[in-house]
Amino acid sequence: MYYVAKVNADMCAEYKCNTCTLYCPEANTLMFDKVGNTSWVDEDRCKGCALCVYVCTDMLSRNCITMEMVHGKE
Amino acid sequence: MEARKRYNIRISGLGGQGVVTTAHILGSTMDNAGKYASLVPFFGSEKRMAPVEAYVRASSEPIYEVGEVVYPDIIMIYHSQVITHGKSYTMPFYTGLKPDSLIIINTDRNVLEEDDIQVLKDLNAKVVQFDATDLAVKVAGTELATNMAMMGMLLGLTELVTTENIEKAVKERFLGTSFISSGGTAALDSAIEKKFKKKEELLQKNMDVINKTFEMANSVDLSGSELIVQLAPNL
Amino acid sequence: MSYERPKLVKTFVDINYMLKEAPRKQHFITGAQAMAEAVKRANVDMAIAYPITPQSEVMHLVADAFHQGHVKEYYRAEEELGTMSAIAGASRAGVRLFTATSGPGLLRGLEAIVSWSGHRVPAVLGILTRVVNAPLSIQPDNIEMAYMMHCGAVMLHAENQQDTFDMTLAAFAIAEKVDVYIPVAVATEGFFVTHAKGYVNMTSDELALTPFDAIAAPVPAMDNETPPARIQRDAPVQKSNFMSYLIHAVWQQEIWDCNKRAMKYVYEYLGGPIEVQNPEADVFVVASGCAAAQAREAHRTSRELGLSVGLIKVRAIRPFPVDEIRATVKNAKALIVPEHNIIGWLAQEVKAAIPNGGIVVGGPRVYGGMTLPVELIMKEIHTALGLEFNLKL
Amino acid sequence: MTKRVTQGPAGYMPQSAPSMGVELAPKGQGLLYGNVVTEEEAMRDAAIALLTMANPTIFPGPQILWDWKDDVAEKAAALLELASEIPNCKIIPMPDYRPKYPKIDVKAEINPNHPNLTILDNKIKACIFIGVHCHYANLTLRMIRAGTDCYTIALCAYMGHEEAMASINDLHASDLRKFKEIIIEERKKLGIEWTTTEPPRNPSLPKEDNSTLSPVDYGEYRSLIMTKKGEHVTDVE
Amino acid sequence: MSLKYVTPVAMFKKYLPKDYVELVDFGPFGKTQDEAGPGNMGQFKELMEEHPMCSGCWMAYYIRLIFASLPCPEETVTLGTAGCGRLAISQAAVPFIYGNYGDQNAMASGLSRAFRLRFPDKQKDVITIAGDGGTMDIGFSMTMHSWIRGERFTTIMLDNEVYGNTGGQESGMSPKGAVLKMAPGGKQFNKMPATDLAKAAGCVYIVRMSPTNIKKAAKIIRRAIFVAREVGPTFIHAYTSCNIEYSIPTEEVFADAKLREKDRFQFEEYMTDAAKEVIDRIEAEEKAAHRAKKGIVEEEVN
Repeated sequence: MYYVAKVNADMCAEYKCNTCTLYCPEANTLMFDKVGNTSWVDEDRCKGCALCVYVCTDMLSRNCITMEMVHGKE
Repeated sequence: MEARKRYNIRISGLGGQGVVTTAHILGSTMDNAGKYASLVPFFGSEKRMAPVEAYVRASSEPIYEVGEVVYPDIIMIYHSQVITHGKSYTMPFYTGLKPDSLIIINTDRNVLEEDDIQVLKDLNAKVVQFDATDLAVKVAGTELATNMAMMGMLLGLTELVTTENIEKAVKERFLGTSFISSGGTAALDSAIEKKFKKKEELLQKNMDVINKTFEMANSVDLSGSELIVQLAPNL
Repeated sequence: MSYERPKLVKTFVDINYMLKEAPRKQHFITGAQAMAEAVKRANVDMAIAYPITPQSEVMHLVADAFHQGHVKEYYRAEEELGTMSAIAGASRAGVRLFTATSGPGLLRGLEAIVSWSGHRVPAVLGILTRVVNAPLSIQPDNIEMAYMMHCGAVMLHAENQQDTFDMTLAAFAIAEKVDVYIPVAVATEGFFVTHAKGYVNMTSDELALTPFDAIAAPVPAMDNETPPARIQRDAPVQKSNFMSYLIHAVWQQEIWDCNKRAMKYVYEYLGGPIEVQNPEADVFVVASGCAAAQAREAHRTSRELGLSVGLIKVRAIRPFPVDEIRATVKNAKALIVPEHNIIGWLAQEVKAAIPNGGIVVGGPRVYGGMTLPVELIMKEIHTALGLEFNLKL
Repeated sequence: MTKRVTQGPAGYMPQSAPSMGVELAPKGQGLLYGNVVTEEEAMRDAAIALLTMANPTIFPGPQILWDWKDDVAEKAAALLELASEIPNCKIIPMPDYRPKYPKIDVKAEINPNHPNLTILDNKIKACIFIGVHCHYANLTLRMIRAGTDCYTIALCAYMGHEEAMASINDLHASDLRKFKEIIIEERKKLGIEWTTTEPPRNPSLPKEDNSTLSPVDYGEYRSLIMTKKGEHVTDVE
Repeated sequence: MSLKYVTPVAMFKKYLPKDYVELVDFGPFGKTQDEAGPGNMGQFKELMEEHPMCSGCWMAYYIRLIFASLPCPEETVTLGTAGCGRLAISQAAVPFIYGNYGDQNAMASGLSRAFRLRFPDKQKDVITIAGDGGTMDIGFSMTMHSWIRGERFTTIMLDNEVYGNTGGQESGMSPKGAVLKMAPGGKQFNKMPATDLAKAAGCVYIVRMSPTNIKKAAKIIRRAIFVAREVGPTFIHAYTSCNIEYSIPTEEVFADAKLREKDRFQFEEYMTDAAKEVIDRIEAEEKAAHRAKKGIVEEEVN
């Protein structure tokens, strides 16, 4: 029952932008894939702060990142 | 295992399983029952998957001793990874276990290896393995009640207190204001509360879990000669 | 801002040559000068000082030694905590370090000094003893050594100016042994030794100890030359569990093990932690520092009187020569421990070292700057031997 | 020979070997169970331990893992040759000394702050420490003696280690080769068949598969239960 | 040369854990800012590691930025003291010295001088990274005196305006009126004028900022380090909020940092003429190198 950032790769790839990766407080967590031209999240390390959502949505109005609840056995 | 005047309990689990919360509720439960308990605070920031330990002493007599429980007579393992992945700083998990003691493990299958089994047999220990997470999900609808299932099993097996004592302690924990929780625990609480809409419902679900484990504990016979008692979820 | 300091050409020699073989000349100098002269010959990379004047002029003289080119880097720091912390910082770069302080200054820097051993800082610390209790005074009194005794550091106690010179040089060699590598403190009494002149046989200041070896160390220098890159020195334990506390526990053990290992070098360079005169005696005077000088006089006088009196001068306070003292005094009837402090830390140590602590006479003691007359010791000797000794005043 | 330093577990609060009166061996000699012996005698006992005990492992430290000095490569080569002669020997490195948080990968490395974890998890009964700075080596060796029954061997370029069951000091690449020869001799004496084989590569754990974990695996702390954007938990209904 | 100590012995590389090999192969050691700097974070293995700091911690973010901006990570040593920051700094692949309480600037004085003594031909960067408590309260005299003495290293103050690690007590850098532990009635006196103090004490390059602009923040960190190499003490006073003690929702941490930029952390950059000279020179050199490289690339493309 916790949130992690999820990047919509298709949407993200349109922008050729890696701005969100520059503002994550965790190192080696929100990464940029130069080949696919998209950001991606190492879910093991994401602490769910949603700072990247602020960057992508509020600052850039691109809405490529959402916070999603990870469900377990429920 | 025979009833004892005093239980020194070590709880090992992973960050997020409510290990420290259990210790607090266990303490107030003993207090409500007119008995005695002492808790050892666990320092150090934790994060998910990080090993967590808590220590409780429970007794019908006053307790003087302080410090971590190095030589426990009850060990509770909240996650099988504590054993299978060595996710504990106390390695091996039975370090310091006294003879004729009890281990409760949250698992749906046996997680003990041959070497461990031999050591525990020599110590004449009893190991109760049951799927507390599954029980929590089925009865309370959330795995966050795993700690309640574990605590219920412990109290059911040791018969230290009644369910009324526990209810009062759980109430205090979730409804009262006396408990000072850390920032993280507070966030967890509010998440649980949100999930249940009403605090009363939350309380009831937790108590359902505890009652169920008491029932299960009643059916457990620890007088047998076998080391491991594997409980199937009786639902 | 910068001025050219002379570049001195020195001959590097090892400590054994410096202490035992190199030709010496006699000088008539103060204890403070003796310590500074030793620093000149120790090839010290860096000295950091805070005045707390007027306890001694050691660090003033070391500043002069820097100016003359004997010491490579020097600065006057803000106060002792800053000084001792800077020593700890500089030590991580792998250099030879010296500082000196005393009394209240020592206590002000104690937070850092206490951590030196654990940080494995092989610096040499001069302690020129001085009163610390209120009312403040500037008088000699070695009570601060009692606070130093539990830091893990090796502690040597110099009887006179000559000792100060030799022990300071030996201190660098002991501190830098891979199996020791903890600070070594060289203490001597303020005024009675530091400000007083005495005879010192010194080697030439054209000789210098071989340079500091930053690689031969039990911990990596944090110089970005020595691996690992990922290192935190020295971390508080981040976990709360007895098994992870064990690192701290064994770390402390290691410091005292290092202290213990220093003993063999105390033998090698200083001839052992104790000096014994008349080992067959019934009564011993056990003393360290300049109390040992008074005890030496008392011993001589006693021998002239035909009394069965021996002398044990304690050179090393840490590691404490438990076995050596125990073996020496096994047939003794009384041990007299004269001291320059009120609590009698040496008497406590001696008492704890022997099975029959009751034979220890804790005293005579003087403090607050009082001189320790030999007659006070003579009185105790007579009393211990069941003899009369008339002493007025 | 009275064994003064033996395999543990020595218990909750171990006594240090120096405080038990063990002293370091002089140059050219070694320590075996806390006694000064010839280097060869120490090597021979160590060899037998490595050949007969379960899961022999070499723990190389930073001084031999990183290419910082001219003579490192030669020593490393000699060490690898030695490792290749010990049947089923593993190499688990101690690449640094920082306290790693939250916990190390016990299959892939050993950390001086809690070396027990690696020893116990891998059920290592005999091991060599080499290239670890003396301070950290002593701490590690003592903690292993406190909490495990592992036979420890210290190969040290300086003074040696009282805490190890077998300790060689002033170690050079040539000593490693000598040790290798002794291992081969003892192996033949014991009749153990073995073709020279390099130890397997580092078994760093693959990333944990997130999908198999239950949310309860994850942390209780503030970092974890964070609200979705625009969904502040200010009040509970 | 110094890259040697972060290079594995060839035959042992396969015995190192994955994590270490990645740092060697994809880390910033020996690379330029274009290859591995703040501008392309998320595309190389960073020096900072997984850390136990809180979710959305702006201090953790700024520390990440510091490590990505280092001009020469393989020649850098960091020093710090008790506080949140050290939880992340101590995990990074750069040596970190943790001394006693608040003594980082005294230690750095000794360390940086000893480095210059031992390695007269090398440039070793020394940086103290401590919180507002360590820098301006308990370590105040040591900080001030290191500046007064003109010690050539960089001081970075992570100012979260509170003692975060110990549970939220008032610090000298808390704003007046802030209700915190040990200040139940609100703080009675003003936030300490850190940059003014630095100026008075002789720092040659001083910046107060809220790290919201990544390029600017990185440039400042590098300027501070370059100037410290040649001229004298440099000081960066950065706002690194505590979202826990000041109850800032994590996703608004960035917005809060921008807000603070308008009041207590208005951007301020001060440099002496000597510092300016160094900055101008190095930045011109960097530009030239960058252009030259770009030229080569374009040539190759053509």
